[in-house]
Amino acid sequence: MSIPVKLEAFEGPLDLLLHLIDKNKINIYDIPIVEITDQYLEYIQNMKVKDMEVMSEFLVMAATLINIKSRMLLPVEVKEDEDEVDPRQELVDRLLEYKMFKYVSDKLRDKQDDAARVLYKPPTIPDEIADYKEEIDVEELIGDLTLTKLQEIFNSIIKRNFNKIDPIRSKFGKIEKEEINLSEIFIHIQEYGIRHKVFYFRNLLDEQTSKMGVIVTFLGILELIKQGRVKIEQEYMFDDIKITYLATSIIKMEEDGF
Amino acid sequence: MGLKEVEAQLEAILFTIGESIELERLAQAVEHDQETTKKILHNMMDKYEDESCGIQIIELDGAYQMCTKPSLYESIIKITTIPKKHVLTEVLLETLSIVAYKQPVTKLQIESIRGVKADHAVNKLVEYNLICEVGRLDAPGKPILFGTTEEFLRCFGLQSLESLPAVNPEKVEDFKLEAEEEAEQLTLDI
Amino acid sequence: MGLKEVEAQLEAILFTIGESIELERLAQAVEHDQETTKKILHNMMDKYEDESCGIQIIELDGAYQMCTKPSLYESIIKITTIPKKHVLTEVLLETLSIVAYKQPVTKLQIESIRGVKADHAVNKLVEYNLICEVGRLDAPGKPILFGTTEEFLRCFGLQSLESLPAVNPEKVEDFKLEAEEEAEQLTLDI
Repeated sequence: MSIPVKLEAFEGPLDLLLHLIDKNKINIYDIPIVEITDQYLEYIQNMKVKDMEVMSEFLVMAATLINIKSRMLLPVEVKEDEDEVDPRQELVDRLLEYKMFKYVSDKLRDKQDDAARVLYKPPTIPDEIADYKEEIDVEELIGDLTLTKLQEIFNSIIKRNFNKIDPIRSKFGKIEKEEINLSEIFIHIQEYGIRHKVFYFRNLLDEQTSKMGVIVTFLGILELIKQGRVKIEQEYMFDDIKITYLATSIIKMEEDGF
Repeated sequence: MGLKEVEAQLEAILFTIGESIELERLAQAVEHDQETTKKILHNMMDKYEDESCGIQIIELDGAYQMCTKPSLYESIIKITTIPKKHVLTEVLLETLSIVAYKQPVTKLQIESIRGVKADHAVNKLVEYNLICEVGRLDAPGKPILFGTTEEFLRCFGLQSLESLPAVNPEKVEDFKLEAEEEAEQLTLDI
Repeated sequence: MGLKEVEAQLEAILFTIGESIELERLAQAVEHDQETTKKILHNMMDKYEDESCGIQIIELDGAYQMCTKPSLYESIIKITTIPKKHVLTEVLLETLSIVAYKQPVTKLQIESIRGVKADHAVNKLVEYNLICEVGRLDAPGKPILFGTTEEFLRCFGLQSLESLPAVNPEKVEDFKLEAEEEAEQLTLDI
């Protein structure tokens, strides 16, 4: 199925879902979950924006849909005194509420257009009156506010701010794309080996800037030892490792090499 | 002081100030009680309905403001340019509707209805002075509660929140009946 | 187009413009010749003479302007000098406490602590003479730094800022621990 509409055009997951329901001409109260879920996922896969924030909002809905789908596929355990709840009910309620707000926001837009036809006049207060500055009785304004109370207010703001921080997720670092290509480094080590025949492990590391680079290089050497393509010597603990390259060809890293 | 003179005073005040003024302040200025002042104002509002009048008085949540009649918009823009109002995107309008009908409401509640983050929309609406902070919810974290402003009423031509367009309950009922009928036939033919 | 409608148009135009406007432009707007327009304007001027009218139209060298009648000057003064009710709302109190304990502080810093725009609150507190500009931050854009005023100190019976009770650093640690404990609780629940 081709996707004629770009996902970016939707305000959010509910908007997209309503669009699908509308397009398939289905009753909102009887959503064919399998079909809608498949279509929904197809939209997400075609999403141009790879913005994590936006993407995650759509993914939450995808998960909800899949959850409903699986619940509907499971055999229903019939309990006599319990009313059978359609797994789709909650979703239907949300969609209806959202639909209602879309409906009233249209009405409000009309109202806004009408109201924009009414014009106002800027104040024309004579200068001598406009300059009049009202004396504000600060003491009266402060009333029975005490310093203790002010401090309590401040403390509660600070406390609120700690509560706002998600102590688990705030410790997560930034997720960055892995820039190190394992098989490339593996081949690079072998090329280096062919060129130099005998070299030290430290020489190899000179070219690696990140911790991950060092680890991967080390793993690469281990793999070459396993395959009998290099011989290593180390005179004493923590001394540099002397590597002798024995092979004359370059092999590719096995898929499950590491 | 005669009634006519009070009318003249109120007219002059509303004209000069240009902005909305609370009934309380108007009453103080004309030295009458609020009840009487309100009656006089509404009497004036009736008079302004005459087709030879180009101006009107509108009520905004207990405050009064003088403005032109909408029917004269075309004549006015012929000789003057009107500053552009903020264009409200779909997102902003949806968020604003939720605040208007659900107020006081927290950002989280808005987000759960729309299914997307509301930070940007809420900040923009606050910046446009269409919504404002009205308090804190007594819940963990004391989240901010938002409500609509007087500017909101003015921008949408509403006298008060009561004049918000009604959400047609019949329509919702119709949906529900329909669904129930279908639910009876519902088998697991997913 | 009826005479009444032209009157309404002229009234709306004069009201919106607020300043004086030449007969020529008025005539163009209402699509009548200058002679007729002038006649209509003078007809309106007569009507406005009624004592229940607070506004009038004056002629200034072939131009027309809407303004209030001089006799109503007193009433206008009264409305502008009626003291408004001032209260420290929750928003203002929170903002004031942040300025008091974090000073000198920029608006942006206040906003990041409270999570919403602070323009209105900061302006109000400046107007109330509780906070004031105390300098500029040496950062891009040189944002204004706010601090509390002498009036603030005086009202709370403080001699100087030093006597402002510092926020107990232990307490801050407590908050942190509390938050972490709650988080652990959460992980257990999962």
